[in-house]
Amino acid sequence: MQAGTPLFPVQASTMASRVDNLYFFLIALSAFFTVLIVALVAYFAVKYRRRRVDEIGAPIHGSLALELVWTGIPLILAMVLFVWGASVYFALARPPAETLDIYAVGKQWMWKFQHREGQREINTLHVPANVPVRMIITAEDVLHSLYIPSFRVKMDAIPGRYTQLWFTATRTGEYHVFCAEYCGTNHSGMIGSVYVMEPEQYQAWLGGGGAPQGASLAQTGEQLFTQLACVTCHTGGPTQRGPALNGLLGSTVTLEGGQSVTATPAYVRESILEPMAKVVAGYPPIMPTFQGQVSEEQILALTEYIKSLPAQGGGAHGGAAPAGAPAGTQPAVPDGGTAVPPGSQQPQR
Amino acid sequence: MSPEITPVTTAGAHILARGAVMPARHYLNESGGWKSWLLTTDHKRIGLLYLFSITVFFFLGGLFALAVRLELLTPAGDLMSADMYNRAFTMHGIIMVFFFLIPSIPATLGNFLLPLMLGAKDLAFPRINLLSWYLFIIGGLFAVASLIGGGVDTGWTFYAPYSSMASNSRVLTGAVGVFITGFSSILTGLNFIVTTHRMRAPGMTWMKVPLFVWSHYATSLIFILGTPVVAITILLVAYERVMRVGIFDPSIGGDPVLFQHLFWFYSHPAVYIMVLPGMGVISEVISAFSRKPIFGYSFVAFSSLAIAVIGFLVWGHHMFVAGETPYSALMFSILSYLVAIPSAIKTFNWTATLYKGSISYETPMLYAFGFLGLFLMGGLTGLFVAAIAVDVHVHDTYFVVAHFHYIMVGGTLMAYLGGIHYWWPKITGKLYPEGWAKLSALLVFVGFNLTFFPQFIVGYLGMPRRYHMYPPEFQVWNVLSTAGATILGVGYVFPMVYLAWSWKYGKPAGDNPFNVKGLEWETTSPPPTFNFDRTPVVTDATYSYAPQKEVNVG
Amino acid sequence: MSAYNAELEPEEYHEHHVPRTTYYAIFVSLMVLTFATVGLAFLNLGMFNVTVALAVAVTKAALVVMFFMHMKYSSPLIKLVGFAAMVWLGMLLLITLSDYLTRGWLMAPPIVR
Amino acid sequence: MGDAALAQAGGPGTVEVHGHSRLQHHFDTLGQQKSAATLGMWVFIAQEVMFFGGMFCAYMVYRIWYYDGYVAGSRELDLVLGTVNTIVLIASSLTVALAVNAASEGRRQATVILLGLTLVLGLAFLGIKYVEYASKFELHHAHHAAANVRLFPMAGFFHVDGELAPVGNQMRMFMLLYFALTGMHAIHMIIGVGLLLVIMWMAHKGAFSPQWFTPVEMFGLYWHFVDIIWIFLFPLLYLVNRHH
Repeated sequence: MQAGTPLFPVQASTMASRVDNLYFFLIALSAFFTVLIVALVAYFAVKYRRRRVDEIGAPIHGSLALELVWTGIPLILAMVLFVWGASVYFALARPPAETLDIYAVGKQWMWKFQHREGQREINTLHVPANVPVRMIITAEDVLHSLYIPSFRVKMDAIPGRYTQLWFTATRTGEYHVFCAEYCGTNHSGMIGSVYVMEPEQYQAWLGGGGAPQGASLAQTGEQLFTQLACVTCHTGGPTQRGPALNGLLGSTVTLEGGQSVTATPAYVRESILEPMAKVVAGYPPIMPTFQGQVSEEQILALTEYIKSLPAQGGGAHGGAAPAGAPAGTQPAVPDGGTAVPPGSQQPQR
Repeated sequence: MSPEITPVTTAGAHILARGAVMPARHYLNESGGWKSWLLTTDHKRIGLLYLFSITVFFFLGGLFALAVRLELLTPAGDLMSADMYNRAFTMHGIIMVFFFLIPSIPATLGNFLLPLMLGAKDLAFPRINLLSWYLFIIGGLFAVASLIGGGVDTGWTFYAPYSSMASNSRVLTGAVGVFITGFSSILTGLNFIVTTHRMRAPGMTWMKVPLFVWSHYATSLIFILGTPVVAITILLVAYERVMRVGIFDPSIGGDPVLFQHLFWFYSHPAVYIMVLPGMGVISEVISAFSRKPIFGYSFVAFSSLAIAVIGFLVWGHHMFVAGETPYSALMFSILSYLVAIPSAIKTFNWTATLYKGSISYETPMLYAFGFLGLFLMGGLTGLFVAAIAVDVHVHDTYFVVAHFHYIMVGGTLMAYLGGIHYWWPKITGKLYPEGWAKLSALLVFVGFNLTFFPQFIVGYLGMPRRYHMYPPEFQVWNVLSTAGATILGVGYVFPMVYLAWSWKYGKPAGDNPFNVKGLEWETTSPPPTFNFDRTPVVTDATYSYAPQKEVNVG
Repeated sequence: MSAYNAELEPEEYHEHHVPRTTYYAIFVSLMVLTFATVGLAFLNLGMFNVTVALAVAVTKAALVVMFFMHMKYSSPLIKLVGFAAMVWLGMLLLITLSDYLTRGWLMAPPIVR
Repeated sequence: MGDAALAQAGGPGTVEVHGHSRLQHHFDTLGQQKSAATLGMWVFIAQEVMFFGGMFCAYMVYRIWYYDGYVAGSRELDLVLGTVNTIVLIASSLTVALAVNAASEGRRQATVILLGLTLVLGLAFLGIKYVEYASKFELHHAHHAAANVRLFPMAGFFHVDGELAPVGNQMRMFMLLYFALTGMHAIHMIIGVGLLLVIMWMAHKGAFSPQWFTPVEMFGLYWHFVDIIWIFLFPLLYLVNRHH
């Protein structure tokens, strides 16, 4: 179990030490000012205690010099702390280019993790050590927050949006996973464990050693694609009424109204649930809504399948498609702090 | 009336008050019967009405705090069911924040003292002041009704979509209660602003206004400009909950983060509503018991205003991990560091006031020392959570719980108790028992630190807040915290007992038992209904203990 | 003799008498602006439709505040209160906007390697 | 105008003072009392600005997100009724300003008549608002909707035979903000009409004089504020995008 020293959690990720260094500096700074003020107060209180009933204090009204000193110094210290905190934060907020992506779906009172190779886990997460892992997080009902103290990472799971956090685990072992945003009755039960394994053990676990042999996420997406009759419109043939989806993710799509949008997982999710929000130019707005028929995991599976589609040259989805997106490419990144589903890129008219 | 020179004992006040006698006619015995109290427009009586009602809410909220602490004695959720625990910490939050802390100092001491300190006969709109109390009571009844009906289980923050869609507790009644009580503090703020601008005694320029009044003026700015935004936000949650319109419901297009923006736009300045009046009390107490003018009067005064204004720009630091974009997180972090500077200025000025003072150790001064230490730690841990990198780790953990309790309980509550003791002779005309008061102050200080310091540690260890069960390795700190909570509880019960006792049996205090400066000490204790027999004319500066001529009265 | 604080008596006590013709003139200009804003809405000004509509609304509000509500003749304190209300509203709107407009800006790693 | 006599220590509330029965005990002169009331009213208006400000913030955010829904929703609103309402409300602002003017000159009859006109115009506004709301509840053809929809944003309400209107969430967001903003404005109008009746009764009773007509002026400030809110609501709700 947790072998961390009692005063702060074990440093099990690359970022943990950087956050802790700032934390220790802050402790030192606070200790200094606390001791300074408490000592001054105690000294003055004893030295200038009242000796006669009608004794009064010296009529000192203040000194500009002193005021400037204890405005300037705290200001400088504050700015130093701000810059330090912000720089470490930017490293936390921006994942490296190559990451192993795992989907996390918060649902009232459990965490569902979905590996791209198909493994599904509830409240347990297996990750390889020394590999940057990016969690793409969403929620199904209310707000949750994926919090792994030992990696010093936390990100809210917001229904209707994709948010992300990343870490590179440095020590193998088992660490806590908590839900940090109050989400109802069993909020304190929505916990689990992260198992950091050596990369080989992880491959073995992935290969079914530890989990039932199942189709990869993309394959599940493919089955759904046919099952939900998306095939009838979206396979890119000439008679197809819907835009082809090859190499869609990451490309820019021109819409009915003339403006263009970058196709991100949030765009795919929104187009599944609310097709009318963004109709691709040149296509009739006839797609039915799938609201209530697909769960968050199924949307993720469909998105994964769309990513895995081989991109023909100049796919006919009404926009300049980047050529030659190799199959199984890194999945498109939800655009950073993740675009709001609809309308966020639209210029305001 | 020059007091004879005798060696000072710790009970300085008693020496001066030996010969004092109660005035024949004052605002308490001017008229009797429940009608004279429930329909009063006298700001002093309304202050007392508030004192009784918020004390009831304080102990109600305190009970829930003890329930929460008892539950957390053990890692397993064995004392209460998860649902009961959620309602316990939510009601603790709602009652303490909206029904005790926000009205505590402004509505009791503020109402009582502002006209006295400004040399006015009453607040600008006495009838609106009474309406403010009635709105507080109606809001309180709604909160109690929601409590009886099962309580709210959304946390005092009412986060959507849980509060608007998923919760099936009495959210609507609780929301209406908070909405109505909001207008009570808006009307108090309105009264204070107009009184400070329009009803100062002759000769009292802005730079001679006591710091207590400055801090309440700054607080009133937040009352006026912040409270309506939370009122409309709570109304929108009710609108959503009743009619499922989807303003905050993500499944039909709403944005829960918008709720957080609107909620925290008020709720961060609300923490300055809670602490600024406490700072006003501390400025008065430290200057009075050091018997010298406050150090850097204008700096302390303007830092109150600075806190009130910059306080409106920093709310995003509650949402660093709530899906807020990194760029706005950056902006909120730098502004949060700027808002810490005025608090630092105040702390340094209070400490400098003690230099070359004539310091006595009555209970209010002990509370002031306690405030200095604990508010300092609360403020410094604020620097921790303003750094985005550390906040990502400690957000929604017990580190944040400890931070805001250090400011609210260590700061505002200590200042409130200090203020109650300091002005008790003026309010009731009686002296409180010094010995018991010092004991309870010590109990409160020890109990407080034992309760909340361990929470910093368990917070950084990663224990999330609002958890009914927690991993066993956090138990050590929680046991310490619960032990502290019991001592704190006892420490809070003492003042209830001996203050009530002193009201009836205490020795008469006389006009100025502590022999300090201030317009409120120029009139009798307790003061007549119209505060001053003749409107005082202010000639010398505030807190001027130097032997200038006495303040000539009218 | 009531010790009365003369300094508390800004000039607004001495009520500035506004002739009725001013009110009629202001009413007419408000009518003109109303029809103007409706008319302008039918022109396709692209991005500037909302700016024009708000500019007209702000002018109309200013006319009502200055003349109908006598702020023009009131003490500087009243002007300050009006100004503060606008500034705080602006703070709420603009700072909330800072979050919504910067969504999707984070330098997400390039999508296709 | 300031009177010198200090109020004798009588009961709180209005006390008989030589010449000015309306001077409250805790004020020294009528001028001080008037300027306190004016400052108090303006601070109350600042608070109301922030109260509506919260909803305008929601309007702004969802306008960025759901611009198409705002355009569709705005075209659903009856522009003629909206314009007429704006004219009615600005006219009522004029009549209330004239009423304050009349009260300050002590013309009692004119004050009552002008306040009466304001009442008529206020009720006319509420009447038109009722007509607009009523039309939102019945089924009628919406531009974008393939079928008829009711435009009230309640979840069950917005559907037509079970199917979410094609424009879906986007238009719903506009409609919910339309009802939130105009609803709160209408509530403020109703409160205003209530106050108006009280002020008219006092004016009729001859309570006001050139020295003391504060209630009329304070009511005027409140009424003008409610008018200003509508001045902003009209373009933001009715004129989102009327060109094709």
